[in-house]
Amino acid sequence: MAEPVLSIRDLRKSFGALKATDGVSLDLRPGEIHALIGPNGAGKTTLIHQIAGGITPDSGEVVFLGEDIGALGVAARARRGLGRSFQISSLAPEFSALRNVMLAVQSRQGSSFRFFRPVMKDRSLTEPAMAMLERTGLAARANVPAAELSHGERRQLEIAIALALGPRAFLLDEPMAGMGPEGSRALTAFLDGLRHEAPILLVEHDMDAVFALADRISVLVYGRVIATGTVDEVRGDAEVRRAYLGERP
Amino acid sequence: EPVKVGMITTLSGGGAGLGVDVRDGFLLALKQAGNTEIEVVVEDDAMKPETAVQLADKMIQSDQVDILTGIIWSNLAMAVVPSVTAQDKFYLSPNAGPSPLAGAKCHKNYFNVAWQNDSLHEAAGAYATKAGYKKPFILAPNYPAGTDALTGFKRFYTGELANEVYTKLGATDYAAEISQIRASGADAVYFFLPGGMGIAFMKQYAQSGVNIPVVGPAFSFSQDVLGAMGDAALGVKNTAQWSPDLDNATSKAFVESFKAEYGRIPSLYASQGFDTANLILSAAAKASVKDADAFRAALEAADFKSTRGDFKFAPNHHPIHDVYVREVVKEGDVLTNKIVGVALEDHQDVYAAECKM
Amino acid sequence: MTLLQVSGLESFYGASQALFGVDFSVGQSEVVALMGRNGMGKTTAISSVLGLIRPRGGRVRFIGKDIAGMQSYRIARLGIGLVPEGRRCFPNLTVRENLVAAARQGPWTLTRLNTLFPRLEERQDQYAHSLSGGEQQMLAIGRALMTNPQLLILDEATEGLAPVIRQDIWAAIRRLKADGQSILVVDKTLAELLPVADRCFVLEKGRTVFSGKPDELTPELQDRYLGV
Amino acid sequence: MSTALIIEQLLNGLQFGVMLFLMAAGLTLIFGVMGLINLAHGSFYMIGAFACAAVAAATGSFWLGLAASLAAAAAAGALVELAVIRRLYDRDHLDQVLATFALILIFSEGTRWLFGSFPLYLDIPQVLSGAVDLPGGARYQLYRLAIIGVGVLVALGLYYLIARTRLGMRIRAGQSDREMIAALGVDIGTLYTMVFALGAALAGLAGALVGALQSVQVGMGEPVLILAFVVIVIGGIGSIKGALVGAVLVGLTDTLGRFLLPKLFAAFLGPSEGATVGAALASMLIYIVMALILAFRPKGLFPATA
Amino acid sequence: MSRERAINLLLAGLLLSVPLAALALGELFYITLATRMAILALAAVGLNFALGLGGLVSFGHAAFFGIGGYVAGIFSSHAFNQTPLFSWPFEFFGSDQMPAIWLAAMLISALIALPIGAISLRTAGVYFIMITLAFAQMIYYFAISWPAYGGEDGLSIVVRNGFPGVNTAVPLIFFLVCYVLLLAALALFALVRDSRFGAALQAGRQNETRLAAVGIAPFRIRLAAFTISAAITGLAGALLADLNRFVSPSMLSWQMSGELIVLIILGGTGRLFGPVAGAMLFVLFEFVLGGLTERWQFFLGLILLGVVLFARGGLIGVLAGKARHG
Ligand SMILES: Nc1ncnc2c1ncn2[C@@H]1O[C@H](COP(=O)(O)OP(=O)(O)OP(=O)(O)O)[C@@H](O)[C@H]1O
Ligand SMILES: Nc1ncnc2c1ncn2[C@@H]1O[C@H](COP(=O)(O)OP(=O)(O)OP(=O)(O)O)[C@@H](O)[C@H]1O
Ligand SMILES: [Mg+2]
Ligand SMILES: [Mg+2]
Repeated sequence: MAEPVLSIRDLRKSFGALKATDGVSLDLRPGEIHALIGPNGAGKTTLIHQIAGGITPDSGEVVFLGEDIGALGVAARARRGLGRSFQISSLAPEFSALRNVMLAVQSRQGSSFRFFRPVMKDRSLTEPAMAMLERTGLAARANVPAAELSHGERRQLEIAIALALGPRAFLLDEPMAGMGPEGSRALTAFLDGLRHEAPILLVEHDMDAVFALADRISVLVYGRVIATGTVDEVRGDAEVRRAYLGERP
Repeated sequence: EPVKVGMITTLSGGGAGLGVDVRDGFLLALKQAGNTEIEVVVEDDAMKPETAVQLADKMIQSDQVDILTGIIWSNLAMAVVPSVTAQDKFYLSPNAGPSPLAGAKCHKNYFNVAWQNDSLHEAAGAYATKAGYKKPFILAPNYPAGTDALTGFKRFYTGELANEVYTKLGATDYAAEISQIRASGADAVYFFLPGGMGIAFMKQYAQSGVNIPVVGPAFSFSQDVLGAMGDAALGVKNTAQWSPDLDNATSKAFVESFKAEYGRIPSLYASQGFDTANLILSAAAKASVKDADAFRAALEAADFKSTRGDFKFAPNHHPIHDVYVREVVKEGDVLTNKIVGVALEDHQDVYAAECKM
Repeated sequence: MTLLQVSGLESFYGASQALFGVDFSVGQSEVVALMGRNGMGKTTAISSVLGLIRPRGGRVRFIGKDIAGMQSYRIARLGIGLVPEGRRCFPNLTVRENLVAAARQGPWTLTRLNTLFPRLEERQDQYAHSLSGGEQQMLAIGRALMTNPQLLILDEATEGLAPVIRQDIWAAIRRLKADGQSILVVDKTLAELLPVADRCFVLEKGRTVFSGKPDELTPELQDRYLGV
Repeated sequence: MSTALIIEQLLNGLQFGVMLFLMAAGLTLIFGVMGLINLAHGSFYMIGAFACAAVAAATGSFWLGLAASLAAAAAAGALVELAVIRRLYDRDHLDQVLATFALILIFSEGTRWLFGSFPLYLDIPQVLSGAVDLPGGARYQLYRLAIIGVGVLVALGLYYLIARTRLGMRIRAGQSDREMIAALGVDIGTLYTMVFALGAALAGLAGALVGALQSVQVGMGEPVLILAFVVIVIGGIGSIKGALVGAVLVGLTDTLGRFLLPKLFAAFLGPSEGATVGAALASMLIYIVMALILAFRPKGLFPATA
Repeated sequence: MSRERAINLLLAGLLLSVPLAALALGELFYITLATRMAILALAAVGLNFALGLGGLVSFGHAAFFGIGGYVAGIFSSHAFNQTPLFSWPFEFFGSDQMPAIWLAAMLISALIALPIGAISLRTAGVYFIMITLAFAQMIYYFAISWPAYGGEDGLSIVVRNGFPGVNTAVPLIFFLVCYVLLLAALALFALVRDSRFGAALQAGRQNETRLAAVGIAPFRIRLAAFTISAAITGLAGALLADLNRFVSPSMLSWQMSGELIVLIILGGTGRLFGPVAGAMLFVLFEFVLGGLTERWQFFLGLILLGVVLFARGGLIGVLAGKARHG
């Protein structure tokens, strides 16, 4: 079996008395989509934050491409190749969709301490960014400020930005939310192809998408992983059905 | 030959009272003289040095004034005066008298009609010695005028001090200092706190029940602030070159006419404005302002009737005059000052020696 | 009886027009679905009803009153409770405070709400900004219920909820419906929305392009307008 | 240095702190809780002091003056909210800066227009003059003790209003999302007018109470404004407890710094030199403390939200 | 050409034409007024780097303005009196040449801005406003009570510092010097705004989390912007000292910091020519009203209020329409 791209060892984080992450270990292997599901408040977003660097864990380690990245900040981790999308859209509202993506391209190309060349005339920035918008179906909205996009469009833009980073692993927090049936279908197909570029840790409540995409699923409840396995194994798990899936018809 | 005078003074903000008095005294003198030859441009410096500099430029370049006057504050004077005199205009100070302008940086076209900054403090030191105080507690804000004030006091009071304290410029609460005064075993308090600081200090001092006698320069007990201080100021001795009850004909007439014109008792600032205008009038009567040397000589002669009585200029163009001790008293229900003695006679500042004109 | 009647609604964001004539209505004790692809104007239509955006054309009547152009708080007080898109909980208030701040007299009280969302009770002294996404969603629904509205408007209220909770919410909607609550729902999960809806309206590019019973929304229409 | 003096200085510091809190109280509401940058807060303070001085002079009663100060400042506050602030809620904070900067100019010059250029007279009321003996040989002025009392009462009242009442919750909600709280049926416009007026009235109250100790003059509000901002920021914006703690901390630091630093420097620089250097450092002290606190606790001592 | 660009050109032309017209009319004072406009505009352009692009509302930029001024004052006073400013590691007698003074003013401002920024940038929003104020106040009180260079009385510059090849004592020439520097700063601003650095800086203002998530650490970008901003404001300070031939702690006061912010908002926050428009308007109002009435501050207040309420986006916003966006 190939070395995992990302592996998390015994991560713990408490907020006061609440154990939001309670000894989580999991890994992300090359080429896979590893879905992380669990009830609301189980600690999924908190876990993603700890991997991306926004929250410092109380203990445990995060190893990415063989390196312990526990001491790095958000930006440094992103430059190492962790591309993420936010559960609640987080964009530069005054910038157009294109400029939002260009920011990621710029970061990927190296230092931002370049003071003179106008970005809009810099085709090494505009072209890759436009390509990402095309891939995510937002090309027609390229020049619309992010603040004026509809909710669903903002979700798409989140994905485009994560893509533009050219990451070595994706952390996607509920990318399907607010997408609509058509959007979800398109995104499902899209992510399916994406796994070959980089593996995806996918947090998602849309079970149709999860079951269609996931190579493996981990179920997080009260900060603990209660089950990890293939779609069928997890689907059949009585505990999982009770805590999360409910009695689906 | 008409004379054009530019007056830059403080007419807005916290220090406006002083500027208003200088202006009113000045204009009153012109009105009484019935003089139409002298044209005055008045502008507000808002107590900002940068604004004052800009106004001076404007008055010289645009209004083409011959004489500038009006500045209240030393820091504004330091900003404006050197460049004015360098451009061959006259500057007559109706208030501020910073030491450099009396000494090393004196100039033939600069005249001070009020006092050198140290004068009133020196007089207070002299008075403290005379009154037999043994251990005064002295305090002032921590800025050049404050350190100058205490230095001036110590020049004429050479005995022991209970303590020497510098406060934050603009402070409004003096409880900590008053506690120190109470604990220090001082037998007198000397303070220099201009404007609102002095009002706050005096009120809090009176409220605190500390009963040590207070001495101050006239600035904190002049007519413009007494109203706000109220009875807290009663009995305080302060030093000034002028007082509304000063016994000479010019002064008496000035006080009466000022009251009639503006409905209030003039402060010493008003008397200084009045004197400045009269000095200009006396010089203009003798010489044309365009003839700088003649006009300067006319100013130096100081051939005018000062509200102070005797008045003459020392070689550094600063006054030689008596400085009195006044006491705050109540006349009817109005607080004012009465002269109770003379602190220094024919006083001249110490900086004249450094002045090479 | 018609509770809410919207006709010919036109709205703008600055100079750009988002609604070009939207019609829909909600009757007493009725559950109505407002549908459409992303960016077609559903949220804009709801904002216009509540006066968050001032409509520039058309009529909005609620319980017989003309409410177009009225201030939002007056409209809300007439009896509309909103669960907005994106939750918009007050981040600097605790869960309990979020609920109390919105509360008005009526059958819904903190105690009753706690039986609907026990999770909120567990988190009652936590600031809303630190809630998980789903918890915030529950809070937003709870907050709207606490205003005891005649008409409840849910804009993407099940987004980001775990399947079990989602089932609970739909169950709750059905219960509310059974109690006679009028509800306007915007939601992307048609499989659950269509069975509870009494009527549905579909928006496309700022216009109402379909209205009728859920069973009249044929698979072809669903494909055309909703991309199913 | 006697212990009585040290006790007295500690009391002075505490008292100065509570006085600062009183001056900051209105701003806590307007700036800390409503989230409005109001540079004109010092103007309400000034209006309160002038109203009190003018009415006290006309009627001879400090208490009527105090009532007038509340009324005048509240009226000015309500007017300002209705005419100006109301249009700025959905704008950049910076527009509030410019607008309230303009208001300072208008109020200062307007007050001078009305009352002239000379400071007004306002003294403490007869019943509160004099001092009381405290244990330990210290004596303390009754009026200052009364100010401490009022400050503490205002703190408690504000805390209750903001943290415990539904009104307080709605105010805080409005700070983060006005549109949403309106969509829930709260008349946030009227509510904010009232709260703004209340904040202004508190400023006016402070102006009247503190004005009796200081000088009632145009421009008296601006130094207070800066101090009040310092206090609130040190404490953590939106936290009443923080503002009180911040105020006392600033009061103690300033008083003790003024008292001790010159002595410290005098020990090795000589009395005159030491006094000036010590005083210079003392005048910077509260800003040094503030910078230190913010460097280590970037959201103040008691961040309102975790 | 966009409307905004046309307006910018118009403003630049207008500012240049004032002193020329003044010369033609023999009203020399208007040259001084125009110079003042240019210098204040330059200071505000400096602040605009931090405030307009980065959203860093520094309420302490007067510190850098004043430091620049004091560099000019101190350098020239030592050069004038031939006393050494320092004698280790080498003897240095100050300078009365503008280029040297400018360089020093910018360098020293930047050096002081670096630690101030590094500490202040730990905070955000209103806390940032207040911590920058705190640092400026420390410097202000220091300057007031530090006797060596005049304390509150300030420091005079006896003769205006020189510039190789021209006579800076001639008002028009000094104006042109300031004007050219202003144009240079504006050009720099325009370049930086549109560059990668500018993109990162502006993104940080709009959404810091987003910026970090794409791999750009906001702190270093902001610190750089704050430092550049301080250097330019420091340069303006040196020029103002030369214009007034005087520098004093009032240049360091919080009112000055506030005034710089007001200039920017008045002209239009984040706009290239916002500071220019703001400075021209402000100086003009101050001058005209001051000449008309003793109550000028009252009317200045009314006018400013009118601008905020009815002219959204400041002067440029009104003239050019549409709010700024990336
Ligand atoms: N800063 C915080 N302080 C206190 N509690 C917190 C904080 N952040 C998160 N929590 C709590 O930690 C738990 C886990 O939150 P998290 O956002 O990770 O959940 P989640 O699994 O992503 O849920 P959802 O699916 O609803 O998004 C929640 O109960 C939340 O309330
Ligand atoms: N604040 C805004 N400013 C300008 N345009 C906006 C704004 N919000 C939305 N729009 C535009 O208005 C149109 C309708 O948007 P709206 O949010 O109403 O769509 P929606 O149907 O709710 O979509 P979604 O399903 O994605 O939530 C879209 O084209 C969108 O880009
Ligand atoms: Mg989550
Ligand atoms: Mg929507």
